[in-house]
This record gives sequence, C-alpha cells and structure tokens, in this order.
Amino acid sequence: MRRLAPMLLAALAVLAAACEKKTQPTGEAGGAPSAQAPATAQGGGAPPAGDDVIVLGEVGALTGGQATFGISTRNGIALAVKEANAAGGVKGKKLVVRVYDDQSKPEEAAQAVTRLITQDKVVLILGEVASSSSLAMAEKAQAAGVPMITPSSTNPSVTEKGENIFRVCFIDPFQGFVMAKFARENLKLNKVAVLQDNKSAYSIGLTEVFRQKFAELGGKITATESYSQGDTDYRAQLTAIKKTQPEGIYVPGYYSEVGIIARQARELGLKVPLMGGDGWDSEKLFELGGSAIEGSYFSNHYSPDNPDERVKKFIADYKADNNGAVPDALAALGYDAARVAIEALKKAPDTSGPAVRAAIAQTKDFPGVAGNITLDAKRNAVKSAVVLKVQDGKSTYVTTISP
Amino acid sequence: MSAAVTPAPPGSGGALLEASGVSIRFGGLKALTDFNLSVRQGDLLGLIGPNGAGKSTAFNVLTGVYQPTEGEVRVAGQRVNGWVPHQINHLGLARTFQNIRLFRALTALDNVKVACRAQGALHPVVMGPLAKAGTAMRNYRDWWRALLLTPGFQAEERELTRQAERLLEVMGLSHRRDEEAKNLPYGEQRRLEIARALGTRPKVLLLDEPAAGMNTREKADLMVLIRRLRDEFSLGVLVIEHDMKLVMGICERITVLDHGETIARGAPAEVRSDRKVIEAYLGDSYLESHGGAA
Amino acid sequence: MAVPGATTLSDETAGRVPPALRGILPVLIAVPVVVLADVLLNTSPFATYLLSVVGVNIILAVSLNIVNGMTGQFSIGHAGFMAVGAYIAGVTSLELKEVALSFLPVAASDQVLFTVALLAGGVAAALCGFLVGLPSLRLRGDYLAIVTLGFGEIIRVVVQNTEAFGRALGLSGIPQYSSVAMVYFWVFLVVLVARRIAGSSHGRSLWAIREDEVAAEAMGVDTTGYKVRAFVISSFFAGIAGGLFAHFVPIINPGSFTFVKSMEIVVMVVLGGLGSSTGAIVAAIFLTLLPEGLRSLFGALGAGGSLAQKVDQIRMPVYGILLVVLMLARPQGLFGTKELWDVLPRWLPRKKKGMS
Amino acid sequence: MSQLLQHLINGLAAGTIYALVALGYTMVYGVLKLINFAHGDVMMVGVYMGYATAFALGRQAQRSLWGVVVIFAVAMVGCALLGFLIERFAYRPLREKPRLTALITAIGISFALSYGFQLDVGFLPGASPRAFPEVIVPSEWFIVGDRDVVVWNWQVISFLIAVGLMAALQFLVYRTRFGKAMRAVSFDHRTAALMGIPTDRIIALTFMLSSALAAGAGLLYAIKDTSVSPLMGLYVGLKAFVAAVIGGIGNVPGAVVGALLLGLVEEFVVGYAASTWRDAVAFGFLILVLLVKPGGLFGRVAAEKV
Repeated sequence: MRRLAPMLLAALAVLAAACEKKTQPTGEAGGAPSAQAPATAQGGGAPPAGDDVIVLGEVGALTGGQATFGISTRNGIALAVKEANAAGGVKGKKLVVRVYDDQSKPEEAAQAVTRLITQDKVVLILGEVASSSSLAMAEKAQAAGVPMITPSSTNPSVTEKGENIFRVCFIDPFQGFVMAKFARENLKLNKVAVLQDNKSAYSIGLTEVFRQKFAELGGKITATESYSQGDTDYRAQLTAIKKTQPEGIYVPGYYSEVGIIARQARELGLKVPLMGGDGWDSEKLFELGGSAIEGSYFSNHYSPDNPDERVKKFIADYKADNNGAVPDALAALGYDAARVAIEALKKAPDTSGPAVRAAIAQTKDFPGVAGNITLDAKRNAVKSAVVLKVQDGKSTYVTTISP
Repeated sequence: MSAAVTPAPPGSGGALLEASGVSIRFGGLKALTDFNLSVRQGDLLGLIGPNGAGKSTAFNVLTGVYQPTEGEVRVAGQRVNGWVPHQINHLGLARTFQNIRLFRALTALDNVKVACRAQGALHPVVMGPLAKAGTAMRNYRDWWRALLLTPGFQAEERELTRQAERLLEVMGLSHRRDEEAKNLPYGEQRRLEIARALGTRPKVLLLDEPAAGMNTREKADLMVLIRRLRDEFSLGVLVIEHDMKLVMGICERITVLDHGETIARGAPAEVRSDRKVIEAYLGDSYLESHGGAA
Repeated sequence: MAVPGATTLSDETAGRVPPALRGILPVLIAVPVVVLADVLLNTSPFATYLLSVVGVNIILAVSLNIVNGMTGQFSIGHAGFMAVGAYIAGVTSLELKEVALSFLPVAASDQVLFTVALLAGGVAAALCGFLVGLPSLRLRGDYLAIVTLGFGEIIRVVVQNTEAFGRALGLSGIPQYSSVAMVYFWVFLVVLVARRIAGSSHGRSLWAIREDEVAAEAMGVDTTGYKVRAFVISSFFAGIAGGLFAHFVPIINPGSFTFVKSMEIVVMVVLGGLGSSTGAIVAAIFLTLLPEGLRSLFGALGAGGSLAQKVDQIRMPVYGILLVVLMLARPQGLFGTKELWDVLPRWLPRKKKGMS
Repeated sequence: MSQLLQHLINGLAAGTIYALVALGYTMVYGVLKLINFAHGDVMMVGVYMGYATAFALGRQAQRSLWGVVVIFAVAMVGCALLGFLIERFAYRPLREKPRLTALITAIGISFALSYGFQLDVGFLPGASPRAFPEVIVPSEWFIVGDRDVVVWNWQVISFLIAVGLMAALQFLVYRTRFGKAMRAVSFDHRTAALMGIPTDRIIALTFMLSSALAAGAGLLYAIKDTSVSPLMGLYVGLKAFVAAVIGGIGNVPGAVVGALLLGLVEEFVVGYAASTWRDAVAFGFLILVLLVKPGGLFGRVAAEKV
C-alpha cells in the first residue's frame, strides 16, 4: 500500500503539468521544424499568442481506427509549416502547429478543439479527416469564431455549420458523380455491384450518389453489400456479389480495407475492375492489394505523376521528411489546407478571427498540389477530380472530370 | 411493510412443513429416496446420518434450492414445488448453513436487518396477474420511499433496527453489533446465522449442523438456547447434527438417513438401539468421517 | 462500518484505515481540484467542456457502481445504455427544436424541453436495462457480463443501421442546451440516490446479494427482482448521462459508445473501489483528467525532435500502463468498499455518527 | 448450392482460427477464472513478430517450408515469453485478490499493447495496416464448376495446422502429467497447491501455451486476410471470446465448437442477409445460446454446493 504514494505523486506531477501549461506553453507539439528553424525549438518559453509565434491548431486521429489518415494529414501540414517558416514565417513571426490526438472519436475531437481555442488561443484550426469529427469541431470553432479549414472531410454538412468553416477538397456527391460517369461513359459498364463501408459516413455518401447517378445514366446496380471498417474478411460479401455477375465493383472505402478486398475478390475469381474514391489513395494500397488491385480505378484530388513542378517538389520534400513515403491524397490535402491557411494569415491585416476568416474566404485560384483551389460561397473548394488507374504498383493518370 | 405471511389454511393438520415421498436424483445418482417428514409448531426434530447420507440435500429440497424429482413439499399447507427459496422463506421457513454463509462484509446488525426487511412482500407466485402488477408497483414505490427518505420509511428503518437489535440480544451478540461478520469468532458467527434466520420471522427453523466446531461447553449452551428459541418464538425446529449426544439430548423425534434412504425414525431411545442405525454409523466410516468433518 | 452509506463511523474504524491512503487522499482530492480550479479561474469553454465530461463520467461510474459494486453483478455494457439515452434524448431534442413553450422565456423553455429529452432518454435506457436485467434470472458472473457486453454491441449496430439516428455519421445539430450546472445537478442526484439506496434496506439487500446470493435468497431476498431493479436504476442514470453528453458534445456517433467506453467506466468503478460511490467519483475525475494532464506534460517535455510530433499518441499506452500499476499498488481499489469520509485523515472534518 | 458450399468453406476457415484464439481464453479462464482481455493483443504482437521474421528472412526464404516453420516458431516462442511476462508481472501479484482487479490490469495491458503498437517510434510499426507477406504462395487446390467453389491451398494448410495444434493441445491436456496438473489447478488451485502441484509454474505454463496458440492463430489469420494491424487483436479477440463463451468457457472442446459455429453464423449472415448486422447477429446468437443453456453449449453451470 505504501507503494501507492510515489505512484500518485508521479500522477500528481503529470496533472500538475496541466496547470503549468498555461503559464508555460510550448510550441513544439506540432510539426515545427527543429533543424531548419531553431528559433522555434528553444522549447517552452513563448506564450501561445505571444510576440514571436503564431499558433495554429490541428486536431487529428493519431491513434485509433483512423490513425493512418490522421498521421498522413499531420505530415502534410508539418511540411507546409516548415516551408513557411524557412521562408521567414508570417508577418515576421514563426508558425507553430499544436497537434492534438482525438483517438478517432468525435467527442475527443470536440474536447481537443476546445482546448486549442481556449487554452492555446490558436488563430486557426486545421482538421479533421473523418466527417463526424470535423462536424464536432466545426460546431465548437463556429461558436468561438475561430476559422477552421478541414483538409479532407468530404461530407457536405461540415461547412454548413457556419461561415467560419472551410474545406479545400470537393464533396462526396461530386466524387460519386465522377465515378458513376466514368464507369458508364469511359468504361462502358452496364452492371455494377457496390460494396460499401457501413461504418463510414463517407463511404455511405459516395455510394448513395453513385447508385443514383449510375442508374440515371442507364446502368444497373446488381447488388449492394457492406462491411465495417476494421473487418479483414470480405469473402462472404464477395461471394454474394459474384453471384450477380457484375462487370465492375464500386468499393468507395479506405485503402486499408480495399487492398484486402481486392485480394479476396481475385481469390474468389472476381476478375472485374474495382472502382473507388480518394479513400484509396495511399501507397499502402499497392502493398496491401498487390497484383490483385492492378487495373482498378479511383477518383482522386491529385495525381502524383502530375508533371507540374510544384507537385514534384512537394513529393520530393515530403519523401525527404518521411523516410521516403510517397504522399497520399490526405497528405496533399493537409499540405494544401495549411498553405491556404498560411496564405490567408499573410493577407489578413491581423490574426483575429474575422480578419483571417475574410482572408480565407477570398481564396481564389490558389495553386495547390491537389488542384487549384477556389472557395465558393458555401466555403467548399470548387475543383475538378482526376481518375487514376492502378498500374505496375502505382497510380497513373487517366482523365480529369470537371463538375 | 411487515405484513403477515399467508396463514396456514386450516385442516392441514397443523403441519408447518411437510415432505411426502420426496425423491431427488442428480443424473443417475439418487441423493434422496422417498423422504417423509412433518414438522409442527413446538416440534424439535433431528435429522442424522453419516456423511453423504443426504441430510443437506434434504434441507436443500425443503428450502427450494433443489427441486424434488418426485413427491411434494408443503410449507404452511402450501405446495411449494417449483418455488424459489425466497418465496418459501416468505411462507415461514428459515435456515442456517453447514458452512456458515453470512454476509461477511456487513455488520452483525446489518446481517440481521437484511433478513428482517426481506419479509412482508407477498410473493407473486401465490397471486393473480393483477396482484402481481400491484406488487411490482409496490416494489418500486418502496424504492421511492427510500430515495425520498419519507417519514414512514425512516420509522420503518428504526423499527428494523430495533427488531434486529433485539435478536442480537437474544443470541447474546449485542456487543458485536457493529462488527463486520467476518471478524466474529466462529461460535458467534454460528449464533449470528441463527439470529439472521430468526429475522425472517420463521415458523420453522432448519439448523444445519449448528454445533459443528464447538467445544462441549458451547454445545451444552447451544442445546439450551435452541430449546429456548423454540419456546420463545413458537417455532418448529429441525436440526441436522453429527453429534449424537447433542441430538439425543434435545430432539424429541429423530429421522436417520443413509445413502439417501430413511433407515429409521422415532424417539431417541428407539433410534439409538436400531440395528440398522448402528450398522450405518459404526459399520461404515462414521468415526473417520466424523473425525475429518468440520 | 463496511457498507458505504451505512451510517456510523466510530473512531476504531478510522483506526483501521490504511495509513498510506490517509496520507495520499489529500493528493487525490487536491490534484483534480487544482486542475479544475486552474481552468475554472478563466471560466472558459474548455473548462466547461472538461467539467461536463468529468460530470458525465461521474454519473456513469456511480450508476455502474450500483450494479457492479453494490450488487456484485458484472456489467460491461454500460456504454450501450449511455448510447440509448444519448440517441433518444438527442432525437427528442431535435424533434422539439422548433417548439417553444409560449408561457416561458426561451431559455427556460429550452431547459424544460431539455429535461423532457433527458428523461425520455433515461426512461428508454431504463427499459433496456430491464431487458438486460431479465437474463440475470438465469445467468451468473461472467456469463451475465458477456450478455451485457452483447447488448451494448447490438445497440451500437442498431444505431449504426438506423437512418433516424444518422447511421455512421452520427447525429449532429442537437441543440447545445447542457450546462455545467445541469450536469452537476444530475451528478448530485445520482450520488444522492446511490447513497440513499446504500443506506436503506434495499441497499442492504443488494449488499447481501453481492456477499452471498444463496444466503440472501434463503433469507427471503428476492435476488432476481433486486438485480433487475438495480439494472433499471443504473441504466436510467446511464441514459441520463448519455442525454447530457449529447447536449454538449456537438455530435454523437456510434463509435463513441463501443465496448472500449464500457471498459473505461468499469475501470473507474474498480479503481475507485467496488461499492464505494465516492471512490467511483474520485476515480472518474482522476481518469478523465489524466489524459489531459498527460497532454500538458508531454507538451511541456517534448521540445523539438521527432518525439515531439508523437507526444500526443503516447498518452494512451501510458494510460494503460498506469492502470496496471495502480491496480498492482491498490488491488482493492482506492477506497475498497469504504467511502471518502471513512478514510479522511483525522484533521479533516468527518461525517458525524448516524444518519438513520 | 455451390454458393452454400463456398460459404460453408469460408465459415469453417474463419471458425478454425477463432477456435485457436478461443482456446487461449478458455485455458486461461480454466486455471485462473480470468477473462484475459489482453489475449487478442498478445495475438497481434505475435503476428508482428512473425511479420518481422518474415522480412528478416527475405522473400525467398520466407516461402520455403523451413521459413514458415521459423516464422511460426519465432512468433510462438516470442508470444509465450510475452505471455509469461504479463502473467508474472500483471496477474500473479493479484492472484488472491478480487477477480475484477486482474481484469482491470488485463484491460490496461490491452490498451498499452494496442495503442503502443500504433506508435511509429523505434521498432513499433505505426497505425497503418501492413500487408502480410505471402508465406504460403496461394494456389487453388480444388475447383468446382466455373470457379463456383474454390478451395485454396492456404485454407487447407491452415485448417491442418489448426487441427494439428488442437490435437496437440488435447493430448497435452488429457494425456500428460502437465495436463493433469493443469486440470487439477483448474478444479481448485488451492487444493492443488496443497497436493504438491506447483501451481505457479502450471499457471505460467498455461499462459505461455495459450499465448503461443494465439500467435499461431494470429499468423494463420494474417495469412488468410493478408494483413496485419495494431487493432486486429481487439476485433479477433472479442469474437474469439464470444466463441469461447458460446461453447462454455473453460471447456476445451466447447471453445472449438463455439468458434466453428460462430464462424459459420457470421459467414451466413453476411452471405445471405445484410452484412451490417453481422455483429448484432453474432451477439444475438450468443445471448440466445446462453438463455437456453446458461453455461454455454458444453459448459456446466457449477451447481453451487450449499
């Protein structure tokens, strides 16, 4: 029993740190580069809204079911901030990103974003990937008057939360539309089955629009099956789909499942092409899917083999920072979101909420790596989508489809 | 809250507890065969037999822990086959356990109060659906009374405490009122179990080896106590006991079990001289088992 | 006196309080107080949010303690009842969003509707609690536990497949009626109810079931009835907690009510000491604030370097290890079955003898 | 008809693997009456061990027979060690304490492992799922009609491995001194200790055995589903636990039957009804079984001696 004392004292120290926090905030929780910008790495001295730094907030899933997406986004944002700081920061100040993990849960995202707003006094918030978490954050950010940019939440309702909420990606209905059009008009498919992720609002949203559009264009949906994120055995669904003899399968899920689905589909003798959305985009897809994923198509925000110099540089820099990992769409969108935010901070007369908000709203033809970004009146990015084909273990550009 | 339990219907011959032709089988094993017993008010009966003879099994059938395979059990004239133990208890049957089963973390007082409180609610089994719903409602209303600490509820609590204190006094445990049951010495735990059983206001008390582990003096005291309880609380008492001396000393009639069968019954003197009984006890491993018991 | 809420406290009892605990207790109290006071000083949305989360967790822990601690049953599906409350209250509020009671000012009308929604959620959860309690007729121990877990998961799947509940995306746009005052009103209520039960004959019956079900039954305690009623009361408050949760967290989502959440509540109850309401409270406060504290600590430590980027991820593994360490240090929970006032050091004011 | 056959095969394939994991739950429950919530996560760690070994061996070696043996051996021995450490430091000190206490440490270990492996610091793998190397090069062994029914070599191989492991376990439990001691401990570990059985060692060995089995099961699972991720333990662990309870927890053949049934039920729900209801049906099935047979299919509700 006596052993408890030191233990609890340690716990006390931990909790006491929570109190110190406000008088001694630090700036390094995020992607602030230590090598390139040693000025920001002196650790723990500067107040959050102090004179020499501007603090941005980021909420992401660093653990839990969606961690892999949150981490990509974080890496993209970190790169953008590092570049901005190397170029002299904003208004003579260094940028610092404070990243909080939400464990892939919306209530944790709400808690984290509230902490960012209240305790860390961030000027702007970046995040989340999952629409549920973004919705939770949007509510809080809107109420507090702090602008928020979500890099990759594609559910339409997110930006409907209020005038402070923006996004730099297109929305679900558009992606569903893109793939339906591509399947019907480019691939000339007549019968398609759908396999959706029932645990993901994103997947359900895409499915809905795809089914509707594909039918409108004269196609036939043979079957709609579903799975849950985190599953690893899809043979039962695929066996049922196979019976309906489709010419293609629309699988608007995330790469972590799609890779495995592809393998199991091939194993069951389903040789038809798979189709999906931006959730596929990751080099992990090729690792997980192997040869089974070859010949599949997916819609995306950008194509890594875009010859554009900006894209090439982004890919090279990202690889250099992340042990050679090829940036996926989420990283690219994170990077773009951060750059849109930085640009707005530069343009805004001061870093107050309304000023920054107004500056973001004016974003027009901003050259992002994932396409040029123009924010419309509903604060959504108007962008075209690209369709990519999986070939030789990488994705190759096929076509661009505009809204 | 302390409404009386169902009175025994007249004409049941005054038997408060009656077992007729009760048999019980576990799988292929016959644990009890054609067991008959009748306890009336004022009776002090003994149930003896070597280890594994089925004595505790008999108790468990009577109190509803096990269901009889054949035959029937009546408590206060009511057939109780298929009833669960607390329903049977509400008809006026209380027991102690061979291997003391007190509520160990509760105080002596609370142990008795649990038993005192549990009385009063008529059980649904003897009621129609309407009355059943009524009881359910009243069960919940009781909770509200507790949550709102109504005056009636407080008075009831005081009454419970008073009753329980009195029972502790009867059993000579007043000085242990606020001790946790598990901290009581062995003999006092046995007495506390009896106090607790009395808390349910039984008509028939079943004592399962009440003297186990006691020394001669304590046993003598216990014999006096059991008689006193019978008279003071107008009980019928059924005692399981290993100690022949104790049983012979206090019981007016004795039933002897061996291998689940009743091999003898009658007054102590008759039983003592019964050939079958002597065989069962001496011929078998009575002495060894008795030595190893408790 | 062993039974919390049971009333007396003699000096000899105080003498049995583990000395180590007596020394530590102020820390246990002080830590959260310091953290809370800290955030309270600049009454901020964050303080409000954190206080609300703490409050909801207290309600969950104290209500689960009625089943797991007092009655000795083992429910690991509490998040399921919370989900029922959250969704029913949430949907009710969404439906009544446009309604205003004309005879009241808007704010008051909102609070009335909020209360109606909360009660609807609580009652729905209580009904589910009744359904789950029924199998306890036949099941004991770990088997009952797995059934509660199963119910929790089934509820989650049902929500996930119901259009009215927003399916996977969840239910958003629920009016944010909740306030710290409302949350703590319910905290107060659940604590009071737990205490009153513990101090009543019902509480004694529950304790008797926990101690020895066979003996309780033989002493005339309707064990099944009591178990079911314990489940009903416990899940009612879990439903209330869910309802409150839905009115300050901007979105409720099936992912928030998984069995991991149930486990977190069980951990609070066990860490606090099974059967000790105040223990559950202290543990709920401590465990809710711990991750935030770790966040601050690692934020302060992680100056630069690759570790700094990952600091926030380290919280959960550390949380897990801390659980192990705490249980090894105090297997009976922080307070055992005792209540806070039973273990207070002598120089702190104590509860005086007698409540009944 | 052929579809039914295919579902049957898939269900059995999933069921055998559940069974191996469920056996671990059941054995530990048998000797300690502890629901070892960290079991699934131990399995996950085992899979990562196998993953690392496969990479160390390289592409050629990992596909050879001895390569597969080495991968299994490393993972199983490594997990046995992990199981030993967990038992020694997180459970044994709590042996005589209330059972719930050890359950909480089990949850703590489970959190620490599953969240810890999501870090990408040092040797830890990070949150993203990884493709598990094809240590058994897939080929079709049995085809009916126009690929109506397909049986893969790895399905047969993993079935055989699973059955082999189960047979070995059966032998161990019922035919060896260790098994006898284990059953004695399971019956009453205090009395067993009085009889001179080294309970601590038996319990430790049981843990190691169950962890090794979990590692084997995890590898088969990873081969089947071609991936490994830090959260896999949570999903598989929960299902295997359900399987163990359906069969009657603590009962070895029960765990196997329960797991096969669960595998089949899940497969048929997904194949013939809405897959979104799979988990609900799995748990509904469990509750149904328990309502009819409160101790599970093969378990006996220990009639308490009164």
